[in-house]
Amino acid sequence: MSIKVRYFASLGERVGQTESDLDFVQDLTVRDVWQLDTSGKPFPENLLAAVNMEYAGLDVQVQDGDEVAFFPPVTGG
Amino acid sequence: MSIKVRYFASLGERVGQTESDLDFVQDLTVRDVWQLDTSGKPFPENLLAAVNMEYAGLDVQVQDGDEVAFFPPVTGG
Amino acid sequence: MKVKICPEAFNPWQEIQDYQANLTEGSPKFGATSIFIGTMRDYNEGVTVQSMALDYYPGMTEKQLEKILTDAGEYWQIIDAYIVHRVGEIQPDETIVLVAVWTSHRGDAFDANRAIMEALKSTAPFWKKEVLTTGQTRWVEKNTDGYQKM
Amino acid sequence: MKVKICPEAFNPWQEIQDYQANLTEGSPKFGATSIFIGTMRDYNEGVTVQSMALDYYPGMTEKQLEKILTDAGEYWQIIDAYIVHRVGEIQPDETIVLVAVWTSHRGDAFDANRAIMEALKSTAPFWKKEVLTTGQTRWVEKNTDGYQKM
Repeated sequence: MSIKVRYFASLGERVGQTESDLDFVQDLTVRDVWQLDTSGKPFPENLLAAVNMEYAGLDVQVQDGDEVAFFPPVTGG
Repeated sequence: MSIKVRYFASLGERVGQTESDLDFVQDLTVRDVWQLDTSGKPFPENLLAAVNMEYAGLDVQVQDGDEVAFFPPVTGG
Repeated sequence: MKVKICPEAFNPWQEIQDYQANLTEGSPKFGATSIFIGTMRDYNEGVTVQSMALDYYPGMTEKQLEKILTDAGEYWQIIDAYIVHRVGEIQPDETIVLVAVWTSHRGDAFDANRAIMEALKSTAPFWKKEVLTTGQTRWVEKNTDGYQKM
Repeated sequence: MKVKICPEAFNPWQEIQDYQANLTEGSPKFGATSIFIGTMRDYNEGVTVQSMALDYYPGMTEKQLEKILTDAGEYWQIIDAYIVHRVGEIQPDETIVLVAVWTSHRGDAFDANRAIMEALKSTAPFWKKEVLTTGQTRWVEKNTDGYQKM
């Protein structure tokens, strides 16, 4: 199974990539995705996550083909 | 002494005049002005009054040369 | 801060742009603008309204509107504010009132604009008389409280 | 109800007028319009800002803005609403965001517009990066709560 992982704004710089494809065999939560894909980087304060372009908690299970995104607090408007 | 009295909107129709000059010799309140100038017509509910273009209570004393206005609740905007 | 009584139909977007063009000189830069526009509808309390006559108290109306702006400026951080209010014969779809507030932060813009509108609705000397399709006329009796959810 | 992401500078007054011209057909007549406009200023937290880069999440940003409008429409009586949000390189005095809400009554227009702005500020995926006059860049870290008086 495979998912797409994306990092926005300051997180892209912090993690050192803005996008990656992550292959996995066992069930993963959003939290696991961060740990696997960033090689265990500490969780940033106020980390936000989305699965398939909807806000998701870190304990949500990801599915094959999902797009998982991580980003810092939003600052639009 | 003399003051100008004005009636706006539905009050003009109710009182039968929109403007009058009232001569007086003794001290008058806004309330007295209404009673004298309308020949004792009952006070309309929610009557508003202004003296010299500022809101005033019915117990305010009027002075020579004042402009006293009566009007119903405002409905602008 | 300025108020304007308008006896003819006006374009609210043009009014705002013209006023804003002049306020940039010298003022601190604004980050937030809140606009409210009230438009005449062709019905009220279940009855079709053909047109409306808006009466006012020349002199006092301007004074009261200016007081409303001054009061708002004492409570909120306002860079500038502008009120335009129509009087005279009004047709459906025409603008009755425009309130524009320029501030640094959005909280002040929203709150001040709303407070100005509520104060205008409850204290500015304007009176609406509706002309119904039957030709009958009726004075509008009372403004509602905009803070209450209807 | 519609949202628009705008990679180029836009004229908010033109946007509102164009949108409003289309909403009159068939919709009930609106009596109240509330507009909020956020404009880029040339300073933030005491430092002069030369320009700004507004990043977003294409796809999710639109979806989230649409959700914000839908949520507002479930709570308030809204005839129509429109959000335009700028992305990309922004210069001082350019419009960042426009929120327009058309309703029958002013309470709904004010409350819905404000709630939409607060939801946008706290949940719509946009991120600002400021370019200072020194050439340095910095990410804006946090939006403030517009309901709190500052």
